[in-house]
Amino acid sequence: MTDISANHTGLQGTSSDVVAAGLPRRNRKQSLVKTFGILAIGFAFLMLFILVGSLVLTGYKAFTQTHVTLDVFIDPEAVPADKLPRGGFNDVLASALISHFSDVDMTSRTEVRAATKILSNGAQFALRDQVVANPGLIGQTVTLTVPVSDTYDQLNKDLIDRDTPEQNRLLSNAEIARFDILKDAGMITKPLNTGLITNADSRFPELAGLRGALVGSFWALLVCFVISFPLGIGSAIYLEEFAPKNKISDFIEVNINNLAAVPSVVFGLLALAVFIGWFGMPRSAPIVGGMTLALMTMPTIIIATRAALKAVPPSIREAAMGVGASQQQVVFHHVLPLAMPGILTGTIIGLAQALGETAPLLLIGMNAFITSAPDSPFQAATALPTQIFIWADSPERGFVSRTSAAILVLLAFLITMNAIAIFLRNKFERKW
Amino acid sequence: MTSFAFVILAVAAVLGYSLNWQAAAAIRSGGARLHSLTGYHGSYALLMVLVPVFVVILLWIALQGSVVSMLTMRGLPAGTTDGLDDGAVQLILAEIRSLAAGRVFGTPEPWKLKAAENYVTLDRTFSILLLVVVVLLSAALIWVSRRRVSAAFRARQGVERIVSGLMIFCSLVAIFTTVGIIASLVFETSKFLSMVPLTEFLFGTNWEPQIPIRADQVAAVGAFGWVPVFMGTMLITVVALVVAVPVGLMSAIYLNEFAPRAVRAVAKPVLEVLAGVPTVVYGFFAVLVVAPFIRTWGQAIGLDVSPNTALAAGGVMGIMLIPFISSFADDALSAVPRSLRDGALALGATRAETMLNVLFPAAIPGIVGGVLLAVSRAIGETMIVVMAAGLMAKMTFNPLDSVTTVTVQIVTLLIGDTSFDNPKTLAAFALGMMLFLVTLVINVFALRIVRKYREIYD
Amino acid sequence: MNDMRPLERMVNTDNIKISARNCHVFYGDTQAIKDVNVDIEDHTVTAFIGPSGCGKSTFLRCLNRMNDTIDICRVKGTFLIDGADIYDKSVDPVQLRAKVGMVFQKPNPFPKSIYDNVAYGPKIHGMARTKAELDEIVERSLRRGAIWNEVKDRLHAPGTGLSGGQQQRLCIARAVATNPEVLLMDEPCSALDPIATAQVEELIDELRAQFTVVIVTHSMQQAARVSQKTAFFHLGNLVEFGETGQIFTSPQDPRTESYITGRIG
Amino acid sequence: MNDMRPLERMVNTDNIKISARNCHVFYGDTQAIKDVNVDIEDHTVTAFIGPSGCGKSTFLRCLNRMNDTIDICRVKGTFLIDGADIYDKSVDPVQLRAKVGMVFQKPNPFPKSIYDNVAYGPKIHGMARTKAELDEIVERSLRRGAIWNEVKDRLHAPGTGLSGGQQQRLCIARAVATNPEVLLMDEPCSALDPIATAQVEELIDELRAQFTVVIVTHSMQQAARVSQKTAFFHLGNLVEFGETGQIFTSPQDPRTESYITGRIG
Amino acid sequence: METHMTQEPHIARVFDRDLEAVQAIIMKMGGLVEDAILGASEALTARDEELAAKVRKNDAQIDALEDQVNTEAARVLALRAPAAGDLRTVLTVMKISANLERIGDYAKNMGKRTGVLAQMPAVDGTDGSLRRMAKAVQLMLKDVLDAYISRDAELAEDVRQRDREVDQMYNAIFREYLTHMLEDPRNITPCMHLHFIAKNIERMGDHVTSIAEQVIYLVTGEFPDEDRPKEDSTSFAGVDGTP
Amino acid sequence: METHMTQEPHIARVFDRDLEAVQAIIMKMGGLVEDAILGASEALTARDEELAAKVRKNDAQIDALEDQVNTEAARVLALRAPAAGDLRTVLTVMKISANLERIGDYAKNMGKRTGVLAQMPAVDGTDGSLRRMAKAVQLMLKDVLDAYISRDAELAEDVRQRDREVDQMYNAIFREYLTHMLEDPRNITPCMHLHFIAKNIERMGDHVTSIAEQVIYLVTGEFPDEDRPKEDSTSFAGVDGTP
Ligand SMILES: Nc1ncnc2c1ncn2[C@@H]1O[C@H](COP(=O)(O)OP(=O)(O)OP(=O)(O)O)[C@@H](O)[C@H]1O
Ligand SMILES: Nc1ncnc2c1ncn2[C@@H]1O[C@H](COP(=O)(O)OP(=O)(O)OP(=O)(O)O)[C@@H](O)[C@H]1O
Ligand SMILES: [Mg+2]
Ligand SMILES: [Mg+2]
Ligand SMILES: O=P([O-])([O-])[O-]
Repeated sequence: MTDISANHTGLQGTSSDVVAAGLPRRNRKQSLVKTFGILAIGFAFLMLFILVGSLVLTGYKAFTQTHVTLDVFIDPEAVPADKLPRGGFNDVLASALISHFSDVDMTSRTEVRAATKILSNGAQFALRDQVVANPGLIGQTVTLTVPVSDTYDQLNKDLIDRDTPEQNRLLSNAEIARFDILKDAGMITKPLNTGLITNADSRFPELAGLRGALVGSFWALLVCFVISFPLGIGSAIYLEEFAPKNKISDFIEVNINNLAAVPSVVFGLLALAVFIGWFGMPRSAPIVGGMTLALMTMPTIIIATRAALKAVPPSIREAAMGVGASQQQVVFHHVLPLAMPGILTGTIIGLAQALGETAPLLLIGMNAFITSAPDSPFQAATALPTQIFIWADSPERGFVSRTSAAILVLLAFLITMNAIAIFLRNKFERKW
Repeated sequence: MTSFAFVILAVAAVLGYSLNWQAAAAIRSGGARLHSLTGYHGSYALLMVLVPVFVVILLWIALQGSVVSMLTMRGLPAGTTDGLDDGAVQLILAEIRSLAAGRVFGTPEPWKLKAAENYVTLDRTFSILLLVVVVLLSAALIWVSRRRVSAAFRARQGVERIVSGLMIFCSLVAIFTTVGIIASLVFETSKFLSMVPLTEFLFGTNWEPQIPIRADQVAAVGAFGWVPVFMGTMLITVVALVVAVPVGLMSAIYLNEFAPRAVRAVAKPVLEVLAGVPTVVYGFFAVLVVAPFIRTWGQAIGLDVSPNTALAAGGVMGIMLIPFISSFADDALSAVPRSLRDGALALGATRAETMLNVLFPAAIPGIVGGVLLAVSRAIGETMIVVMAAGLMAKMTFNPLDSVTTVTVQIVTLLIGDTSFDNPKTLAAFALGMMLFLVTLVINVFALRIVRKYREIYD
Repeated sequence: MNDMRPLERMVNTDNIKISARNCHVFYGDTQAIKDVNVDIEDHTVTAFIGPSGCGKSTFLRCLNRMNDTIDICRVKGTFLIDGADIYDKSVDPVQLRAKVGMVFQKPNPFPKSIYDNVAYGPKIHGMARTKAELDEIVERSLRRGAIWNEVKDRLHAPGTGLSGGQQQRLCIARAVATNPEVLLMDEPCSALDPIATAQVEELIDELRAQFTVVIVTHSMQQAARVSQKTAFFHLGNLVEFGETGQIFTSPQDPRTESYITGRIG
Repeated sequence: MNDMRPLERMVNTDNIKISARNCHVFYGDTQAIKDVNVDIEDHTVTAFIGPSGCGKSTFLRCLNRMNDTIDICRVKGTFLIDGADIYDKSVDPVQLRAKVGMVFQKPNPFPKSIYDNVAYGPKIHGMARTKAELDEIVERSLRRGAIWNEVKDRLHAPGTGLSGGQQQRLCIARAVATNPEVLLMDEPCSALDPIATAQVEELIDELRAQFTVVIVTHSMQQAARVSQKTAFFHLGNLVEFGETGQIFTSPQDPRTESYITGRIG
Repeated sequence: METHMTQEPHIARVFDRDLEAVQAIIMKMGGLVEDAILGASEALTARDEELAAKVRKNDAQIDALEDQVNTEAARVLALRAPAAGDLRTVLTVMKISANLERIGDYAKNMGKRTGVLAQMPAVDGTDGSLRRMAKAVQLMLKDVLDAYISRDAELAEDVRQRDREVDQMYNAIFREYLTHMLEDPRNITPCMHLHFIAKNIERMGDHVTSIAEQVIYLVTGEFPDEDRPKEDSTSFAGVDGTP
Repeated sequence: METHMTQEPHIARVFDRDLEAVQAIIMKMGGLVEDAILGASEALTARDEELAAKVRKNDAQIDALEDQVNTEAARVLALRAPAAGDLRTVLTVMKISANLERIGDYAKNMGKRTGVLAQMPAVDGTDGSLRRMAKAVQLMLKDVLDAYISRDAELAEDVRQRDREVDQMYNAIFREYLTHMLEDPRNITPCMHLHFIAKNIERMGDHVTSIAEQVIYLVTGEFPDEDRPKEDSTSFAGVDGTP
């Protein structure tokens, strides 16, 4: 013993020195690692910043829409009361507009058409709806506020640079001049673009809105929730709490984990082949979209539910079993209530994913051009993400900002859902 | 009508519950000791009614349409459908249906009108029949369950058996889904392979599904080789991983060990936001910002940059995968017991050493699993590439070139109206099959790693 | 000292509560319990001791069929409680567990109020018709658990908010609430500090006036302190079973001696 | 019995290794340690005992500054090891921890080979120049950990594959490998069964020939068995500190007597 | 040092009951031994063979109780691992019971010799001293048992001091008997027995003193410092009976 | 019943060392006590006052060792909570040391009386019996200590039986001395002392027997069934020295 401790004291001095000698090098290495970490986080932040920034920059303008206010005399000749809802609403509008322009020849059809391009294509329908609702307006002058067409909207939002040479510009000098006349007359306004939410889709950017997509997404999510939530929870409970641990339950488990990682486009193929091809369900319908999304969401819910169930300590189960609760009483009285926050969090996150899912919906045709909101999940519809995809693909310049705006709307929904999930998780988080 | 059936079902279920509950309560107040609580007697009746009747209603609804149609078609005057092919018959049926729904276009033949009338009556009859069946069945079931009530009746076991059955059914849905995926893919793929030889598909280096196919030419030889498509997929995947893996891992390491609490409190949710952004948004981002940026920069330094570079698509996909990898790695690192960290620190390791020598190696299996899952996601990712990658299949390793991917091809081949009989459509399924197989292999492998790893610390 | 007459030990040897005959337990192919025969007396604390993995817990869990929940576990032999075979097909394990209460290693109160913790068992077994009856059961059980005075003013506070020792006594009160005849305890104090342990041990001593208590413990000292009978298990065998004082002063089997004197290496 | 001369107790009272003066420790606003003064001798096992939450672990972790890793923990007072203040600004905690080894409650081997577990400390501190030197350190440490014979044939098997008691001895070998002068142990046996506990206790007794050992334990029996000096903490105060035999036969403070005889209620 | 005895009960009350039970046996033994001393001295004075026989018979009970104390003490040690004051209690109890048993034995021996003495002629004026001595020892025993119950170290110390007086009485008696023997050879045999009886009583005093020391140890944790008072000087007594 | 003694070491070897240490003290005491017996008997035979004084002086050492045994035993009980065989070892050690201490005391007492006897006329033919008796007791002590070391219950039982012989020797001596005293009153004082010495040796034998019983208990866990052999019948000895 004595010689060992002698040896020990001998080493003492040296080992201390050795440790001290190595320290500066080791501390440098530590700073290096830290720096790399900060850079990585910074990069992720930067990307998020650019992503959101670019969306906001391009998208915020879509939240307003340039309108023109016209006093329209509804000429009974052009709009005969007995022919409603048909009638020359376009002509009435044209004359009301052109009355402000001195340089337009009312007789030249091409010139008139060129001049009325200021107005959105939807203006005549807005007028029509008003007159049909109240035929008494015929023969009177109506003050009408209608959107301007996309190009002029862009002009008004300074997206068209007046300094670019005329041949490179979408609008000629004359067209700009006419717009300026209206603007100077105070007829041009730029109110909040409620149409973005309340209108359905349209070929014309100034009229296009998300109503159809929102309603479509709502139906699809509803279907998705109604199917996936009970199935997912039931399945998870069975697998986690009841299934005997054998090859079959193992296989089901692998299968579910794999389903969660199967590319979404494959689910689209499944839906296309099975739901539409074999079962003959309607194309483009939220019911099919919802079912597809349900199949995709279910593994997420199952996995989240199982994790939540697993997180309930076995001691709770033993405790309940020990006082004579049956296995189902154990689960439904104790385990499930304790796991519920986790399950809900997982479900919301699953639904949020479903809300953003695009590819399978493309394959089942939920990217159709549909100008009215569906009344039931069986009617053809689009969904928010497919709407974004459609708009992103549209050549009209106005759709660029609308796409961004639509994305911002979608993100708003997602962030809300995630916030709820995070809130739930934090509120009910349990330390066992 | 059908909603009425559901209402009847609901009423019957509640009725059954209260009848049994009261019967059980009566026995109990008679002084006998019940085997099961009164609530279980009630629930037993409830489930006994609810489950079978609900199934009957669903089946009825599912079958009613086709049965009615079949009967209607049978009722057509003899000879009307003779000599017509399947499609034509379907067309007639569709017309009759729309007549029945009151949508009259033009002037239909009188036999069609009659058939439509017939259709309506049949439909109504069946609906009423459904109600009758629901009422009778419910009543019978209520009666049966009510008779079983007794002190010794093991209502709890009965309820639990039914609930177990329901839960087993739920678990099987996942299997059905996989079976559905495989069945549909295999079925359509086999049709495709009857038109294009397997070897061509697997080893062909030319992918040009767009070439017109003449009626007499079943398949265009050499046009359906998936190799270039696959290579494009791999190229984009590699680019994505090159971005995502280092950034994701380093952020996880930083957040897990070094970040002050405040930073962690902000960074975690931000990364979660990044993870929650739908891919279509990333696709748009790639088109709107990243692709032009790369093009401008590439041209500025004199490179030949195509508009739809693999770099843009891959890079954005990489950004998408950062939070995926970082959260996987963070979880894996957090799963390493705190005691190991304390153990290393107590030996005099610096925090960096603790992380790099102890925690990280301990978490490696979990991290590898995560990275593999990221690979699988990259391969299967659709929207980013649909929007940002090219359509032309090209054999290249140049990330500044434009390539196409499996998913892009699937989507472009299937978008728009399609019928299931031309190889162009079916090729999408064949690609889907390959995609499924490749990701399946990766997933199973990755999941096994992850699972094994979890077992170590559980 | 041949006159090993105990003081303070009212063992009533002719009152067998639990009787196990030729019991074997297997996990898959490995045998955890080998031909164990034991008679456990009523109103007695019986301790199971032995090295880790010797099968104490396994044997204990046979007594309320908690082993049923383990798929690969197979039980052979006869287990009689009051002369009735508990592995008989007509026996509902759920009802058996109401009769044979169990207390676990880690205090595991439900994350509910103290009241609900205790009331749960009586509720699912339909033991109380009215709220007043339930209240009474809860109070009686908490008193038996020697924790009534500490919690009577906060019956609706969560049970998880109690200290470890209080939680364990709450768990005992919960087990007692279903009016069991036997109380099984698997290392009930191993998660407690010495003071809480002493309190629970004291409670166990009080409980034997009303219950048959069987306790598994790693701590020989604890077995010595709380039990009247001790069973020493070794490699799945019951090596020695006898009066605790006898076992700790003059064990009959050299393996027992080695173990309790700290010699098994 | 006034002549309390110990056998087998080679305490060298004039060799103070660690000296704490007027130590206070706070977690946020709550004070966990109140004005503790203690001198810990070299080549001695010193045990800290006391009821749960009395500050034993907190005080122990002050000695190698593991408390630095807890944000809200504040330490006041002087801690001297070999006369040098360990909270001095010039002291790098990394270096301190190489000199003051620590063993934890639950055995925590790294998920690496047995060899790598032991070699890790010497490696990061650059204590071995060659593989041969490292091999030697590893062997010596494993021998000191009294586990060499059990693992010498499987040095490259994972350390996590050992039994609990072996793992704990491996952790001790790992701590010893950096040639510390002090070994801190926080309830090193509470996760072990009695046999493994006895083995580790035996090892601790051997270690004191070369190290200053400080051990926190919940078990008074353990303190009695392994230590030469015992410190009794109560509510953050050091109530009594003295020779273990003395504390367990004739403690000076009534609180100590109450605690060790099981009377604090 | 009174602080050493914490009067709170143990958390495990069954431990208290065990300790009390074993101490109760001691008290019972103490009672029996006191009776034995008194009985023996009375029987001697009265030459009452019957009483002497009873004293002899009762000793078996005392011996049984000592066995019981040992068994129970071993049991408490094995089952409860007592420490500090509790440990001292158990150890003390064992020592005290051993002492009591010895005292009982001496009383029994007195009883035996009484039987013999009854058949011999009385030696005048000897019995009074023996009775006084026995009474003194019995009082010491009573006091030391009181001291034990009340954990009164001072009273125990007092008892310890009183042993001196018993020793002096014995010295006196020793010389007296020697004188008697030298005076009349017929006295030799009875005086031998009386001699042994006196020695027995003296030894009883020593054992009581030893009990007193145990009580002091129990209360203070330490044995009294000075050597125990020993005034039996007869071993050095010369021909004339003086040391 | 040999099985009861497991010879494996404790996992905590320090426990073994503690037990050994305390038993080593016993062995040391045993040696000293043997020496004391031999010394005392030799001093008596040779009327060697110096040797007698040495015996008296050495007793202090034995007493100190007994204290040490008690201290260490208490320590082992407090620190190691021994059970079963270990507990019996500790308890036995305490009892044995008490017995040895008493034997030592008796030897010391012999030494004291030897000093007195040296100054008196010798009583013929008495010393031989005493020496033989002392020798017998010393041999018994030696054997019982061997029995203790080797945990040999049979040898202990043998020792126990041999006490009978010692008692018979004592009875013979008692009668012899009585005769001497009756023969010649000058013998009375020395014979009184010799008498006491004989009684001391007889008591030594009893204490050795008690040690033998402890050894049996240690090994078997039980005390020998039959009552201890008691053949000292002198308490019943009548006028003529016969019982
Ligand atoms: N669920 C199980 N599956 C397989 N083997 C098991 C299972 N439970 C226990 N065993 C095995 O059965 C044997 C006995 O285990 P048991 O838990 O009864 O021991 P124990 O005496 O309670 O040990 P401990 O003191 O460590 O709790 C052990 O060898 C163990 O490995
Ligand atoms: N990280 C922490 N934050 C806040 N308070 C703490 C922390 N760690 C310990 N404490 C408090 O400090 C006090 C002392 O704790 P410590 O862990 O030192 O006690 P202990 O004596 O080791 O108890 P135990 O025996 O239960 O381990 C306790 O009141 C505890 O609540
Ligand atoms: Mg166990
Ligand atoms: Mg602690
Ligand atoms: O046993 P003794 O009283 O004679 O010492």
